[in-house]
Amino acid sequence: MNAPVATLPAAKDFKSDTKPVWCPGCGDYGVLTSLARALADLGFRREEVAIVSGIGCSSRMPAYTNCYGFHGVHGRALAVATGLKVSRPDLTVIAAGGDGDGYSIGGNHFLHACRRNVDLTYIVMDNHVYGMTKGQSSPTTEPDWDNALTPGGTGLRPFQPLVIALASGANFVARAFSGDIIGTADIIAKAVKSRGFSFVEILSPCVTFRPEQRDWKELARPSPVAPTDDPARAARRIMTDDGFNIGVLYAGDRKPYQPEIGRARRSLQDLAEEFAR
Amino acid sequence: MNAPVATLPAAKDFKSDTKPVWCPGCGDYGVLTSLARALADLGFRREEVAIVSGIGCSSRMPAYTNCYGFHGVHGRALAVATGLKVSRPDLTVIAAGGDGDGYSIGGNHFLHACRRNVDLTYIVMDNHVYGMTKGQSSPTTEPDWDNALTPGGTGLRPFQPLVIALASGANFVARAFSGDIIGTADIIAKAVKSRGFSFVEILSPCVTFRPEQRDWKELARPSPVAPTDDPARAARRIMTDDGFNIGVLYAGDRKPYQPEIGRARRSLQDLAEEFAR
Amino acid sequence: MTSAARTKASPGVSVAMTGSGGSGVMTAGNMLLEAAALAGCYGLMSRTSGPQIRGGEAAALIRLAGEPIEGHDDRFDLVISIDWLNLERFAAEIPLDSKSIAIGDPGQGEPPAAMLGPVTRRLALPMKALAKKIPGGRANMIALGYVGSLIGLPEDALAEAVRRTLGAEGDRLTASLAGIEAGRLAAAGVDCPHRLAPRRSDGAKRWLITGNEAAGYGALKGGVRFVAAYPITPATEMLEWMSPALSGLGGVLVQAEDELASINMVIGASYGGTPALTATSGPGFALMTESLGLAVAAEVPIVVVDVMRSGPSTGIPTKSEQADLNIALYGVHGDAPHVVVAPNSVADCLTTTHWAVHLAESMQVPVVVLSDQSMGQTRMLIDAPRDKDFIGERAVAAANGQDYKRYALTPSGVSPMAIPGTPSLMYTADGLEHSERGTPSSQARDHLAQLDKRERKLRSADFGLHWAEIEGEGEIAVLTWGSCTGPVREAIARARTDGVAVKLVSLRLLSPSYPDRLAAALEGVKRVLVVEQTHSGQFYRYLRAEHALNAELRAMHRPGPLPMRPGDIHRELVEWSRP
Amino acid sequence: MTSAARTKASPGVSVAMTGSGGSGVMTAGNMLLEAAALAGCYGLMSRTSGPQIRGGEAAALIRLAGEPIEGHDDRFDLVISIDWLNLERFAAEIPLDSKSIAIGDPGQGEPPAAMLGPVTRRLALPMKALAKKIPGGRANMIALGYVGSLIGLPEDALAEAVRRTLGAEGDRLTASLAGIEAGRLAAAGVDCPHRLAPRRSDGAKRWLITGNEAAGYGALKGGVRFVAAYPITPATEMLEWMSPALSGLGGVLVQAEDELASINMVIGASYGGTPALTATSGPGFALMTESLGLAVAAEVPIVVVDVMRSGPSTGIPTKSEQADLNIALYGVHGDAPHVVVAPNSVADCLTTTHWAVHLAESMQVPVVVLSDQSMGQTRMLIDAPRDKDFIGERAVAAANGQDYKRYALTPSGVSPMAIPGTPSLMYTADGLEHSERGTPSSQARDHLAQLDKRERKLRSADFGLHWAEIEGEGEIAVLTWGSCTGPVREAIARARTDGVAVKLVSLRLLSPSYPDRLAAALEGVKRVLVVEQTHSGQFYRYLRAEHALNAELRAMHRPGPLPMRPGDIHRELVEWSRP
Ligand SMILES: Cc1ncc(C[n+]2csc(CCOP(=O)(O)OP(=O)(O)O)c2C)c(N)n1
Ligand SMILES: Cc1ncc(C[n+]2csc(CCOP(=O)(O)OP(=O)(O)O)c2C)c(N)n1
Ligand code: SF4
Ligand code: SF4
Ligand SMILES: [Mg+2]
Ligand SMILES: [Mg+2]
Repeated sequence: MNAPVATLPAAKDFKSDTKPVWCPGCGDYGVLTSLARALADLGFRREEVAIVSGIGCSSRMPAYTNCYGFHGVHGRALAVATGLKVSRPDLTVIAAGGDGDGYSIGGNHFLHACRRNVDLTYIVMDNHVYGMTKGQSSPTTEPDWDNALTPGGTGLRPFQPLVIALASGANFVARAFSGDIIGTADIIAKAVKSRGFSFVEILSPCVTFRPEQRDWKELARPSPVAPTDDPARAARRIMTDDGFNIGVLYAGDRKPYQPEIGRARRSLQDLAEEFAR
Repeated sequence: MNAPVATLPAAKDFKSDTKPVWCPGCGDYGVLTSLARALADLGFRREEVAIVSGIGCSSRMPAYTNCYGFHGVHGRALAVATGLKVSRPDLTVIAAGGDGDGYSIGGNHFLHACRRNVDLTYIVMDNHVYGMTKGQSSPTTEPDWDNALTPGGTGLRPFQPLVIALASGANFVARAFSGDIIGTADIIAKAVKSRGFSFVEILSPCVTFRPEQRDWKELARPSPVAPTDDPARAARRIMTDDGFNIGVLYAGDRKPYQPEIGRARRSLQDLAEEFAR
Repeated sequence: MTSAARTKASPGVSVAMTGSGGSGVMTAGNMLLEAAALAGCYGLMSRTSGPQIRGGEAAALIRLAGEPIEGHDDRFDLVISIDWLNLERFAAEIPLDSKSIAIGDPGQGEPPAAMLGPVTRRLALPMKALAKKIPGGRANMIALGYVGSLIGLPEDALAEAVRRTLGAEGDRLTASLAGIEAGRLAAAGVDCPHRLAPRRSDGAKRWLITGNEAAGYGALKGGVRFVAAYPITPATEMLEWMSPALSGLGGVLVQAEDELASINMVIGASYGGTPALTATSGPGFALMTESLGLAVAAEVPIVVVDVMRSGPSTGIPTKSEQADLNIALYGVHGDAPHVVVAPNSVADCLTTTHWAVHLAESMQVPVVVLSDQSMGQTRMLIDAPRDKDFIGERAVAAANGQDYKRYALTPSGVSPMAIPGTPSLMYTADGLEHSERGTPSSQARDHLAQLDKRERKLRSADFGLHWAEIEGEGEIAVLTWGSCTGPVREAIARARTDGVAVKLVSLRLLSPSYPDRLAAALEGVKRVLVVEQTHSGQFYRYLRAEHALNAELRAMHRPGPLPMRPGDIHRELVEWSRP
Repeated sequence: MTSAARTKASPGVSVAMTGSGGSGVMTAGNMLLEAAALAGCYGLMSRTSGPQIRGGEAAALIRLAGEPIEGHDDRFDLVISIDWLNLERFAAEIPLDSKSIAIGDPGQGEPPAAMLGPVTRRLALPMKALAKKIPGGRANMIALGYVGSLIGLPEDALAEAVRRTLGAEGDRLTASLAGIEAGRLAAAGVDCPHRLAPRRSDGAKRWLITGNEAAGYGALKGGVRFVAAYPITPATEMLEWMSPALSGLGGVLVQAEDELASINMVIGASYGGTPALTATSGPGFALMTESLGLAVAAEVPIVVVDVMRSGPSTGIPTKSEQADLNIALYGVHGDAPHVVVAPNSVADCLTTTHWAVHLAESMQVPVVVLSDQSMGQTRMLIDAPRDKDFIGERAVAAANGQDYKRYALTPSGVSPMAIPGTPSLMYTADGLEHSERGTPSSQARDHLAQLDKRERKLRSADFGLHWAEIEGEGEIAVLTWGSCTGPVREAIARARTDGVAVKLVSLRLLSPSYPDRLAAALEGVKRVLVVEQTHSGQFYRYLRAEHALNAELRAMHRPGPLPMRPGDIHRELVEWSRP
């Protein structure tokens, strides 16, 4: 891992030698592969990229890549990523995690990250379940999904991440499917390239607690229409599709939040003046 | 206060004798008057109503009414209100607070309360500022509003509470203006009557830190169109209006979340059976 | 003190059943425990597994005995591996010695040398091959039949245990029964020194229960009818057990969006008059402390169960430790007197959580229950619990024509609480400092009066006999708490056989401190060994801070993830008791 | 010990200027302080106000002296009220005695009897009437001129102070200058025993600064270039001062959506290599402890300033208390060694926050700075700070061709940290327990090794001389911390004039505990008075838990909102020193 990198790394070089804890067949393997591919396609060196996450099966992602990684606490990935990117605009920062991490405990940061529009990419591996804690409803779970914690289902309307992202100001909104490695890599690459806050919701089956999600591969299909830069139109489309239209659904050009960093106009001495008597 | 109430209380009876800490001219006085009026108009007795809040100038509301009140910690009013209502469906529960309390630190509970659709009314006194902490930007503040903490303004796109409420599933969405006592009382009354989660955003000027908001009385006007039950249409309308259309903007009929309470089908003894060997 | 003497003193048989993903060792382990129950034994089972979310290597760690036991032994008598894949991961969790017997399938490769090093006796059992002969047969059932037979469990108890698990008929049942029979036959003639001697046949009822279930049941018994929570290992099973149970009782469990919401929902429900609880583990507990302070200040009774896991931060979510003691005692900003209690066994999870509800309700205070992963997730055969009269009565205000003062300065510190809906007692509960009426106040006299009142509630309360478990006499005492109590008790029993008399004092009540009672309990004790499962000695520091103990103190603390072993405590005791 | 002797020992003049909403007492108070600075005096001013958000009654509490002072006196020499409205609210905050002089406007009604009870001398000053005679004149300027003149501030210092505040010209300036002149004339011939005796004229520079500003400046000096925070009283002004300062220095302050976000943003920035800080108060701090544990486990240096206010819960947001000590020390779940330091004066807010950054960076650990409302919001004249060589150097890893181990087990416990962007050192920082490389691990040996390492960083560090302030000698010592230090120092000085020698030990380093140093500092001390501003004696308990002190201990603790008064401490000392 320490040989000086003369040529740019290939996709496989973005994967670490740590064996994932994921179940065989978990959708997150595909996301890892797509992510590695996207980073290679974009011509990054590994040290230029930082991957930040919270807690959950999907949040294990950073350690399985060979970039800089941060595996923090549940729900706070976007806050860590924001602090990192604002203070280190030279890095490419990607936050990654699950639907529980991002839409339940992390919901407030999701809202405000979309609004703040820092130049980040946020990848959510949505499996409509809490995988890591062994199968409870997440905000995106169907209201009638039976499970031990909420027998018969929560009865609650599923959270609509793409609509909320649009309504809160995300500058790039896409849906991907983990089974489609190349398509997902392409979407991730576009998201990373897009300036401002880019949100990629990836349908990533939990084969253990939601085995029926294996059927997603039959359902996922490319979005029939081209991306729009009108958030209202994008929202309407998303609200009326069946949740399986794959592709970039909205791409805007709102200015990212990036305060100027590193150029001092004053010295500590200057600041002291105001106190001197 | 302890004389047995033979007749139903009048609006003034819903106000307590505690003197508000509010600045002279603060919009929240009007909200208090409207709320008292709405409760009287609806024919409530004072003990049937509980008013729950977080922290902020506006969150002082409960103590100024003569109902049951709960003044909790910053940002958590909706969680307290949810626990109270779900366990005591016989009470009328109103959560009240400010834009900082509700959309910044409390943003996640806002999202999930809309989604959960418990039969609550949520009143936000939006003054586009943190009043209590003496004048910082809130999520609804204009991006270029200069203040000490973010000189020159935050540069961030304002949070759109009504759109987010709709997108997350609130069942009733309205905008009011604190200067219009009767209109606001009417909207609050409708919100309380509507089953499920009702959200009332009240423009309530902070005369101390946002004196220019005194002009709101010139801008606020009744919404030119009747309420709709189509969330997408409501969202479009709100996104295109100038923020000063007053009235009920959306009224749906989604079933509230209210698990059955108080009827035991099993005994502790029954439960013990499963452990016995 | 020889190791033989130690072994002699240690009751029962310890069995580890291991295998890689899907090998069914947990099913077999549970059946073994059920069979032991049917045979009139006591026993327990805990689980361990590799890092994989699902399907990795796993081990069922079982101890069975004729008398009540509360934790694992120092070592295992038998280890049976359906395959040896990745088993070395469990080396530290399954200590083996020269008396241990290792049973493996000769068709499944070599056992990891490092782990089985000291084991001198190995038995070969072709589990896969035997299973193959049975239509639908599985190796785990062969292992079950074999082990059950070796340790002397009656044939019919095993068969009945299988039946209870799988139902009265079906292909799986047939195959399983055939499997255990094949295992039993394979064991015929194998001599095994590790055998059960069931002592009990008094017909008294027993329960098979985990600490998490017991805590849930205790809470319901205490009157809890509202729970809001967010899933977290290892508290989730408590919640998953409670959810349907609550709805059966006319209560409800709400899954919250996060822990900030869950504790505040619980506060809202309790404010409304419903006894309410949330359960979590360290990371979630940390998120609750701001609102725990609110419950203190506004005097809203709630119960918060922290099923501790190894920290700090995310730490080791599946393993036990007692290191949330500090945050439970001291993790609230400001001077915020509240109650912290800890069950000391799986069975006590029931009683102490019930007690916690009682304390919360009667003092209008938040009560933290410190359980831990090892109690929470261990399934154990216990004596059916007797009824305890903890009656969680909240002092409720009734309209009496007088000006209602929610926070009236009563002698006990407890002021009658008005339940919303009651006419003429309307008040606002407040986390701001307040007057007796509840109006916000920044006056020094109100602050002092309310601080005194809130402290008085706890200082003047009588916690009865349940505050500690006190057993035996001796010039040496062990002072401990929580899940260390079982291993300590076992260590003390062993010391007794060495002629060393040791007193046991296990605190259930951690906050408020109860210095007079503890001093009385330690009257005449010269040396106190303080035993806890933390790295930094949190309990030891707490004792020094809160108590003026006259005895010489020695601290024995070690972190998770490995359980405290009776042998280590015993060794420390025996060493220290030498002149 | 007579009260006259006490008064004699107490330097300077204490003035309270009060009035209802909009009366301008704060402006006048600030000008008085500026004038004192120009006259070569030391001084301080704190503010208090009623519950109204804006425009209620308020008081400027000022003490001026020829020598450095650090806190308020026991009593006030002068109280001047522009009107007496609601003044009784401040009775406890403005203690008056028979030597106090009360100045009121005869046109503004009667002063509250309860408050002015002991005052024998009253002066009438028709402030409103005098002001009316001046176009644009205001009563507060009359008061300023009058008081300034009574206590002996030179005329030109007052005028210059007004000029510095209002600018070199304009109507307001003219009116104000006329106002102070009118006040001065009114004071002519009034004899006042409370007069300043400026001692200093050495030309050395002084600073006029609040503790919040000082802490902000210290942080910047330490190298902080990233701040994320959420507003909260009384920390907001620190942030509001830092925001433009940071952007001037090429750093940034981000206003976060809540405290969960702010601490995690800070962790992200520091992970990226930028020294980072957040500031908050109790309720916000409580929300941060989960992530504080993350910073411990992942070894990310951060500084968290808690400007304490009265608790528990929302408590009294505008008043001081030291009761977040417990949560700062022990409020993290799991065993999570971190550093807690506390400045002991307004000036020390600068040095100690600077030190905090140094400690965080050099140990890769979170450091909590416990400031409080009284230091944070008091504006004080201090000697210009000298440079301290705290150089916050983070051990940074450089690519060396070897396998990089982020959490390598070094002798000091500190392992070089790779900064993202550095080739070949990619690693994942983790809050899960981990191996040296950072890979998640649930193995007992990794857990123990990393727990040991994280503890070793703190235990083996040399905290130099800054760990405590130690002054004087004596068989009695006062052990204290934070903002109690000023009043304690003054009490000790008074005791000295009574012939009682008392040693002062004020701890800046609260965690890790530093038992050897403290034992050495207390060598020969027989009795220790422990002074703190908490209700429950948190500091006292902490001392017992962490230290084996040989001396006899006595605890003196009281909650906010009133400041600790030197007189009370002095009385306690003198009483205790009686044979
Ligand atoms: C504060 C806190 N609360 C709860 C948990 C327990 N927890 C760990 S992962 C998780 C949910 C994971 O769900 P998701 O984000 O959808 O990830 P997945 O496992 O499905 O990929 C929860 C609740 C925790 N670690 N921390
Ligand atoms: C956890 C926590 N963080 C911060 C604060 C400080 N605080 C009190 S009120 C408030 C904002 C109030 O703004 P808003 O909700 O808009 O109410 P307003 O005063 O404008 O009516 C803040 C940040 C707090 N009390 N608790
Ligand atoms: S539990 Fe589900 S989400 Fe987690 S690793 Fe397994 S398949 Fe993937
Ligand atoms: S500060 Fe603003 S919001 Fe607060 S009471 Fe005054 S006017 Fe109202
Ligand atoms: Mg998920
Ligand atoms: Mg506001």
